[in-house]
Parts: sequence; structure tokens; C-alpha cells
Amino acid sequence: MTFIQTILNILLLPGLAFTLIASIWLAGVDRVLVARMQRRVGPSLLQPLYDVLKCLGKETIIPRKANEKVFLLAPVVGLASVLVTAMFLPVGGVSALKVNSDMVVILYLLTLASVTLIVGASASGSPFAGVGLSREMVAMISYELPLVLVMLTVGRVCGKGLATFSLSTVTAYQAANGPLLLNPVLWPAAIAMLFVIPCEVGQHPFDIDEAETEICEGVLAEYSGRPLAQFKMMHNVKMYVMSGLFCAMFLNISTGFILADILIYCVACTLVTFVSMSVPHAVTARFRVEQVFKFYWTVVTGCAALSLILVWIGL
Amino acid sequence: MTFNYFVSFFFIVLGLFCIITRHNLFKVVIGMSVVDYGTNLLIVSIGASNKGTAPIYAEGEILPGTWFVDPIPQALTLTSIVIGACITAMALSLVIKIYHRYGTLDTREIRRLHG
Amino acid sequence: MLFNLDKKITEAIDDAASKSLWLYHINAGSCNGCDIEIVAALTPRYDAERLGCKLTGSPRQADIVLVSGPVTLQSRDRLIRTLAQVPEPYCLVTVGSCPCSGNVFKGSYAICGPVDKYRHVDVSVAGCTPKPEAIMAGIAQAAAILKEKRRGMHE
Amino acid sequence: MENFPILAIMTLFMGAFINSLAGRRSYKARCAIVFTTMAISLILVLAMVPSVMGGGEIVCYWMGGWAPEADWAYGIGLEVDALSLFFGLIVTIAVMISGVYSFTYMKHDDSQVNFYTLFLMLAGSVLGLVLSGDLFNIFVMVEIMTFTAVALTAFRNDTEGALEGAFKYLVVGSLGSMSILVGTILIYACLHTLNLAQIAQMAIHARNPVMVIAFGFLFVGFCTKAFMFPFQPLAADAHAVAPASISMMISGVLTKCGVYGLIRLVYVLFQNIGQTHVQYLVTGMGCVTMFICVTMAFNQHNFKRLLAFHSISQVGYVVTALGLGTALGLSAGLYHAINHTLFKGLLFLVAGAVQHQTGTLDLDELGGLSKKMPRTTALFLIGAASISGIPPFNGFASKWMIYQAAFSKAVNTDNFFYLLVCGVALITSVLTLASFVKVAQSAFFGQCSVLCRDAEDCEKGMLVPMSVLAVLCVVLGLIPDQFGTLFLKPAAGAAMDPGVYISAMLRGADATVMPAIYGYVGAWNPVFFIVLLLIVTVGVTIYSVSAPLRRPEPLAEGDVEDEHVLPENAKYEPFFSGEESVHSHVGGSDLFWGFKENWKKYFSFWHDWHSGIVNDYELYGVVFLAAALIYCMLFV
Repeated sequence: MTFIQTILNILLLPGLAFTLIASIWLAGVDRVLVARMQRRVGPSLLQPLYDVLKCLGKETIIPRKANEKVFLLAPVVGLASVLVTAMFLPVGGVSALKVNSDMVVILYLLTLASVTLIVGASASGSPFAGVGLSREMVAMISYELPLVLVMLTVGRVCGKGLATFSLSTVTAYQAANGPLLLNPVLWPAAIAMLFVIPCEVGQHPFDIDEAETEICEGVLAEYSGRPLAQFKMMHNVKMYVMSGLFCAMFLNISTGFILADILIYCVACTLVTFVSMSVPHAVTARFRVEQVFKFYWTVVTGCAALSLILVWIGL
Repeated sequence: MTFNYFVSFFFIVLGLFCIITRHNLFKVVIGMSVVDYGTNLLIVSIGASNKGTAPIYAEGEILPGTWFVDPIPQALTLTSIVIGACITAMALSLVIKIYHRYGTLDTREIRRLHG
Repeated sequence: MLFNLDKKITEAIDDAASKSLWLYHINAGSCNGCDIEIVAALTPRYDAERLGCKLTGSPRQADIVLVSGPVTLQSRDRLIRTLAQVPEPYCLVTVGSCPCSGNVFKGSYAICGPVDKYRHVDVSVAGCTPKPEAIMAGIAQAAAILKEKRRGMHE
Repeated sequence: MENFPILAIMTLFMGAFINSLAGRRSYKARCAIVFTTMAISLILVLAMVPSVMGGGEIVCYWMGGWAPEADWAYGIGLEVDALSLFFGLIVTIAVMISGVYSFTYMKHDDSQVNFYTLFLMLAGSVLGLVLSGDLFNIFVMVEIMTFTAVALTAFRNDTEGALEGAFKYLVVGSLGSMSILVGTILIYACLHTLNLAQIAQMAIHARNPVMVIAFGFLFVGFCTKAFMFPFQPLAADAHAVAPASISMMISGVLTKCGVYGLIRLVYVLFQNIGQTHVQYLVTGMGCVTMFICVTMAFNQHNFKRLLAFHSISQVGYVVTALGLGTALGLSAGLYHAINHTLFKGLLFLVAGAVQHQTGTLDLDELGGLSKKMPRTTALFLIGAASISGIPPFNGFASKWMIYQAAFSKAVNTDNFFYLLVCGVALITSVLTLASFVKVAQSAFFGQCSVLCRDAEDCEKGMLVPMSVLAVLCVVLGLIPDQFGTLFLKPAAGAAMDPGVYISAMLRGADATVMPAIYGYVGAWNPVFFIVLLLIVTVGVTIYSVSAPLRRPEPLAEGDVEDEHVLPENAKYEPFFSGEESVHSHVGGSDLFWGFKENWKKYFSFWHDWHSGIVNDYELYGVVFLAAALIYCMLFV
């Protein structure tokens, strides 16, 4: 029974189907909210789906200077790794795949996703992609440190003495004594995590790697058709994964039965997407490369380190 | 015996000082061998004692109250001297080749590999 | 495949071709009057995003190519090269009267003739700086043409 | 079974001797001699694995039959317990692979006989150091190792800076050997014995200042051999100029001997890993080395010099894991040691292949090798992915164990220092990934530079050793638990309780070593593969319905890649915002501008610190020696 249940879990609920729908929904909501904030009508809710389907319909051009195998393989591996990451998120307490230190697995699979984006860009052989991938790497260096500090803090709080890396213990802890967001000591960590999400996903204020105006779609300069569709889908699923991670870590409300939990989880994810991705998108212009790095290694890491120290002192 | 230790540590420090401050390759190699002499003196003086005699005796001939010198450090010193000689020979051959290639012996010019 | 799933998917892909339109703007020597109008169409006041439009940076991701300006001598090769790099089903929309007739610059030594000398123009939005509404109307027509082109690609 | 260790060492030295005699006849004869020698020593070491690793037995061999009498060892003994055998395995595998690689790599060099004589002497001395149970014997083997490594570094003395790198390595390396010798002698002065087991037995009671200074000297000596913090310019210079198989030996094997010496010193000889100050010293050294070397590697221009700095920063990882003192920490360090030898060896051999084909290693001139050397690029990607800790490869498994060891140590002892260690380790891992992205973009992908136009993939003789390493990298990444129980736990157990080591050596008791016990959280379960399979099937279905794939038709015979292309058929040219596509390769030093901009002062300081002058390096070494001695006297 459990094998069929895991297969069902993987395929349906917290697995593939739910992830794809949720990511399309979150991406759509994000674009509509940004439009509404600028007092304009904005695209339909299914616009990300149309974008991906339209890209599938266009022909795929392999540039002469590109290394074809890596050029085509990178988006597939990237999308696969992001979808596997989504399997680890506990949707309403139930997660498709269970490994007892899956926070580090999530960290590394997200790194793998960014690495495939970088390797794909370098395989496309265009100078714009070269500049784009160097910016993506700088962005990765800048958000990796605060993300790790936040994970250490949450692990320390939920570990009750023996720190943990596993989301199931985090969920159990929050089921017992309320979501972590209510704990004032963890507010700096929550703020740091909210800042990390847009840079990890590559959302507008921090999308220094795909800056259309500066370096002509940077990393994706040579991509068209199917690989481009996979990268766009990867972008959307990353949006869902990061907001899901935030909800799993800070906003894990578990009432009695499953359906209410899932509903609360979806609302929470939408809220997190709005706060962390739509608001900065509508409010600020794009950061310069060294501003991103300086901002993350001073302000955001400061918040994360502050809450880590507070937790460590035993508050 | 403590005088030997002071002399040997003085030699080691002198050798190191020579390696650090002298900018001529030959002097650096000389410094290295001075350091070797210092360590060899240290090794020998550990096993030695004023009234000790050489540990060579026929069977059953040991008179009471004779004091033997410890032979093992002397064996170690032999190996250390041999190693010191090989290192100096290798260093000198390298210095000769460097002179052929760089045309100078000043360490401040021989710094192509830096940064 | 099972209960003609593939037909449904291709139908959805063809339909999506008219709903998500990524614009790529080529300035073939224009006086920037039309450029400002194109960008104005994307601003919140006229909001081209309602049609699913988004400005992209590289021709590889372009669905609708907006060309503005009479093709000057210098920009002729660059125009042809960029148009060659755009992947199939795409529409060429000329903004303003310069690309389609040369406007006041017609007959000058530096003008290499209207755009449709080099590639068939699908929609041409006339007017010396056409209003943003006109540009968006042109884009809407191009969307319909795109759907036909996408269907035409099946064979 | 008794005399396998001495046979393994002696075959290598005898092979060196025979090779210098009979090797002159022909290339074939030389390769046969060298290959059989390496094969015999590998087989002998492997023959010992089941009994020593599996059964926990300890093999003791006394030179010349001078067995210890009445608990006092006066002969020279070889002792092989699980820890020595683990490092013996690393040594023999690395020797085998770099030997086979150098058959084709050194084919066009002159005086190859000397090369292989020195190579086999290096292998013999390294194996001798790892298996020996006598402190002065370790010093002699260290000397032979340094001597042959210097000679081999300067083997191609026409390359730029080879003699200079070898000379610096010799001068500052002799500082390290001097401190090992003085340490050995001070221990002899106190305990009047040179046998490791005997010293371990008596060192706990003899807590006088001379022993503490001896510990300081030995610590600095082994740090020099492992190229720890102030000594890393040596490694950078030596690797950048040595032939590729020798750089693999230096980075894969010589640094491990320094690490082995540290483990023996801290866990078995003085058994003072328990003291927190010793843990701070060792972990602090590891962290400082890790971070400085990775930032130094960040903006290097020479491919091998970049790899050299990375190899030292990975050794910094190993030393950090050792310094934690817990069973999980030690086995994480050992696991990372063998992984490091594998993926660093692979990367150095790839660098050798690139140099073999294009003649240069400067990242600013290389570019677009992936189209000309596809297999080497694939091997490079495996090596780069495993060093930067990407999931399916072995770097990820061992780095994960190190993070877990550091984090659980931080929690158990409620000590913030180990949390910093964990943070530094993660930042170093990201910076490693960044610099290998830089190498991938500048050397392998991107547009084909002039130098790489006529490069084609290297011969089979080079590809086979590299692919063996790549397969090992992948296999070790997938089976962390089984590898742990088979090799890591016995080795860690042997190091953690020296009692069995002492009793086996002195009284010949055949007590068995209990493998270390630690809770290790598995990183892998097969469900991942089912999920990946599902995703691929979903992807394939969408492929079949969507639009066609357009490939450029291959270049006609005549025209060159960047020839003038008519605007009409520019469909497959890269997008240059309309311009004609000229050769403009983004790579080498113009990457990561944002990061370098913020840390300008830090980078320029370290750039000047590595001044390349022998005297400065010696000064850093002496200052570090003095600081270590003072630290030991105050705290240890």
C-alpha cells in the first residue's frame, strides 16, 4: 500500500501535478498583482502557461558556436532538479519524498538548478551569455550565505537541543507550538529569507543574469523554442519551491484535517509570493551587480546572523 | 651539556636568519646547510655525556661503573648528514641552472611565479 | 495517443501562439518618434501586457518584430541579419510610415527602400508616430496572423 | 601476510633501480618494468585489505627480525593498521593511474628513464612513509619524498618558472623537514625510543615542556608537507610548472602524507585531540587555509595554478574535519581525502591533456575546447561537478558529512566556533563552484580561440586513466554508506583507540580493532531515480508534439569558423545585436566583476603577499613556526 501511496504522492498531490499547477498559479498571480499595483489591467492569470506553450511551439535554433549536447541537456536537468526539489516540500504536513535531512538536499538541488542555467549559458557560446553567467554566479555567491544561516537557525530552534536538518521535525515542532513566525526571535531570519527568495528565483529587482535591457536576455540570449520553454518553466517552479520552503519553515499551520492544511498552504504561498516577489518588483529598479553582492553580504546576512546569535544564546 | 644545546639552537637561528635576509641564492643554500649543521649538533649532543665511553665491549667484559654513550643518535646523525649533503647538492645544481636561465642570482629578480 | 491527447496539446500550443506575444523592437534608423510610442504602448497607461505582450532583449525569443524607421544604408545589413536570427512563426510589424514608404525621406541617397523589399511585412501600422492604440491594434492583428502561421507549420 | 608491507615498499624501490638499469633499452621495456612494479605493489596492498580492514587485524613487521623484548622496541618496525592501509590504498591507486597516464603524456620528453626512476622512488618513499611504524623512518621517507618531488617538479626545466618553483619548494620544504627532525629528536631525548607505539604508550605520562615543543615542531613539519596556510605558495608554484602526472602525485598523494602525519601525531602519538585548544589549532588551520586558498584561486590566470590552490583548500577541508575530534569528523575527513585524490587527480590530468593539445594553460587564451575535445570536456565536467559538491558526485557526499560533523559538534559542545567553521566551509564550497564555472566558461565552452582551432581529442592512453578516475568519482558518490562501513569506520576506529595499536605492536597481541560508531544520515535513496524517470517520460511526450529542431549544416570544408557570413544566412550565427559575429570570447579575468569589485583590497593584499621571493616564503614559514610553538607552550 505505501508504495502505491508514494507513487500517488509523487504524481499527484505534493508531487508533479500539484507543483506544476501551483507554479503556474503563483507566476500568474505575481504578474497580475504587479500590474494591479501599477493600476493597469495586466495579463490573464494563465499567462505563464501561454508563454511556456508558445515557446514549445516555436522552432529550436542550435547556434553554430554552441556545444549541442550540453545546450539541449542543461534545461532538462535543470527542470528535473527543480521538480525533484519540489517533492521535498511538506504540503499540509505530507511531503512526497522523505529523507531525514532534506533541507540540505533542497539547498544542493537548488544549487544544481542554478549550475545547469550557468552551464547552458556557457554552452550557447554567446558573449552576452558569458556576461550573464558571471552575474548569475555572483548572485549565487551572494544569496547562498544568508540562506544557509537561516537554515541553521531554523534547524537549531526546531531541534530542541539536537539541531536538525529535516523538514519533518520542523513541521512537527511547528505543529506543537505554533508557526515560527510568531516567535519574535526569528523575525530577522524571516526577513532575511524573504530577501533571499527574489534573488534565488531571479525575480525583477535581482534578475541581474537575465537583464533584458543591459545584456539582451543575458543567460538565455541564444535560447529559443523548447529549451527556452523548459528554462521559463524552471523559473516558475523555482518561484513555487522558494515560497513553499518559506511556508514550510515559518508558516507551517497544521489544523486537524488535510484539506484545510492544503488550502492554508496555498494561501500562505500566494501571500509569500506577493510580499517577497511582487512588491520589490513593483517598487524598485534593477540592482547593479556589485550592489546585489554588497546588499546580500551586509544587510541580509546581518539579519540572518542576528537571529542565529539570538537563538544560540538560548532565547 | 647545555652549552651544546645553546650552540645548536644558535646555529639553527643563524641559518634561518641567513636564509631570510640574504638575497643571493648561494647564501640561501649556505643558510640551509648551516641549519643542517645546527640540527646535527643537536642530535649528537643529545646522546652524548661527559664521562661516557664508546659502547664497544667484548662479551662479559663490562666493568661496573662504566658509562656508555647512547649510539642511536649518532646513527641518526649519519643519516641526517647524508640527507643534508644531498639536499645541498640538489639546491646547488638548481642554482646553477637558474643562473643559466635567469642570468642573475638575486632572489628579488627571480619571481616569475607570483600572485 | 490515448483519446487524441496529442491533438489537444497541439491545439493548445497553436492557441497559445496568439495569446503570448513577445515583442522585439528594431530601430532601422528611425527618428525615435515611433520608438517612444512603442514603449508608451507598454507603459501602464496603455498596458500592452493585456494582450500578453512583453519586451524581450534578444531576437531568438521574439514573436512579433517591430521595425521602426526608414531602412538607412547603415542599418540595412543589421536589419536583415537580425530578422534572419528570429525563429519561425514570427510576424513582422512596421511601425510608422517610414518603414513602409520612406515618408519624407523617400528618394534620399541614404535610404534603402521600404522594409518589404527584404521580407514580407505582415502588418504595417501607418502614421507619423502612430498612436499607441494604433500600435496595439496592429499587434492584435499580428496575433491572429501568428496563429495561422503556427498552424501552417504542422505540415 | 607478515611481510606484505615491506614487499610493497621494496618492489617500488627495486623497480626504480631496475628501471635505471634496464629501462634504457626501449620505450616498451621501460613501460613494462614500471607497470609491473606498480601493479605488484597495488596487488600487495589490496591483498592486505580484507584482513586489516575487514578483520580489524594489525600487521607488524620488524626489520631484520629485531622483535621487541620485555616491552621495549629497539628495532625498526612497519605497522599497518586500518588507517595506514587506507592511505596506502590512496597512494597506490594514485600512483598506478598517474603512472599509466605518464606513459603517453611523457612519450615525447627526453631522458624518460630518469623520470620513471624518480617517479618510482617518489611512490616507494610515500608508501614507506604511510606504512612505517617508526618516527625516524617517517622522517627519512619524508626527505626522499621531498627530494624526488623537487627533482620531478623541475623535470621540464625549459617551462617558465620550473627551476624557480622547484628551488622554492626545496628551500621552504627543508624548513619543514628540519622541524620534523628536531621534533623527532626532542621526543627521543625524552622517551629514548623512536617507535610510534612505544611513544604513544609513554607520551601520555611524560607531560614535560620538551614534549610540548616537540609536538609544536612536528605539527609545523607536517603542516609544511601538507602545504597548510603559510606554505601554500609552494604548492601553487610546484603544481603550475610540474608535468601533469606529477602535479597529480603532489596534490593527490604528498598532501595526504602530511595529513596522515597530522592524524598520527594528534590521534595516536600524543592523543591530545581531546583538548579543545588542540582542536582549535587544527580546525583553525584548516579553515584559514580553506578560505584563503579558494579566494586566491578565484582570479588566477593559469589553469594548473588555479587547480593547485583548490587542491590546498580541499586539503584544508580534510584538516578541518580531522580537527573536530569526533568519530564522524575523522571519517568525514578520511572520506574527503580519498575523494579529493580522485577528483583532483582527474582535473590535473585534464589540465595535462589540454596543455598537451593546445600548448598553453592560460585561461585568457583558451576557449571553446568542447567542440574539439568532447570527451575531455565531459571528464572535466565530472571532475568540476564533484569538486564543487554537486549532488550525484562524491564531493557532495563527503562535504555533506563534513558539514554534519561540524554542525553536530557545534550543537553538542554548544560552541559558536564550530558554527563559523560550518559557515566558512559552505562559502568555500560556493567559491569553488564559482572558480570552476570560470574555468568551464573560459577554457571549454564559449567561442573557439585561435589556439584551440587545431586541437583534437587526446589519445586513448590518456583517456583511459582519466575515465577510470571519473568512474570512481561517480561510484564513490553513490555509495557513501557502504563505503563508510567497509573502509571509513575501520580506519577511524584504528585512529580513535591507539590501545590496540600499541598492544599489537609491542606485545604481538592479536587484538582486533573495533570500527568507529557514528550516526551518519544517508544522503541517497533510490526513490529519486524513479522520480527522475517519471519527469523524463513527461518531458518526452511534450517533445513529440512541439516544433522541429533546427541544426546548422556543418561548415563546408574550405571556410573558417568566423569567416564573413552574408546577412541573409546568419540564422545560426550568435546574436551580436545585428553586428557581424566576430570572435569575442568572454572568459578568464573578465568574469565575476561584481565580486572582485567589492573585495578589491582583499585580493590585492593577497596578490602582493604571494610575492614569489624565496626569502618572504621562508619568513612566513619561520613566523608560523614561532607562533605555533608559542601557542603550544601556552595552551597545549
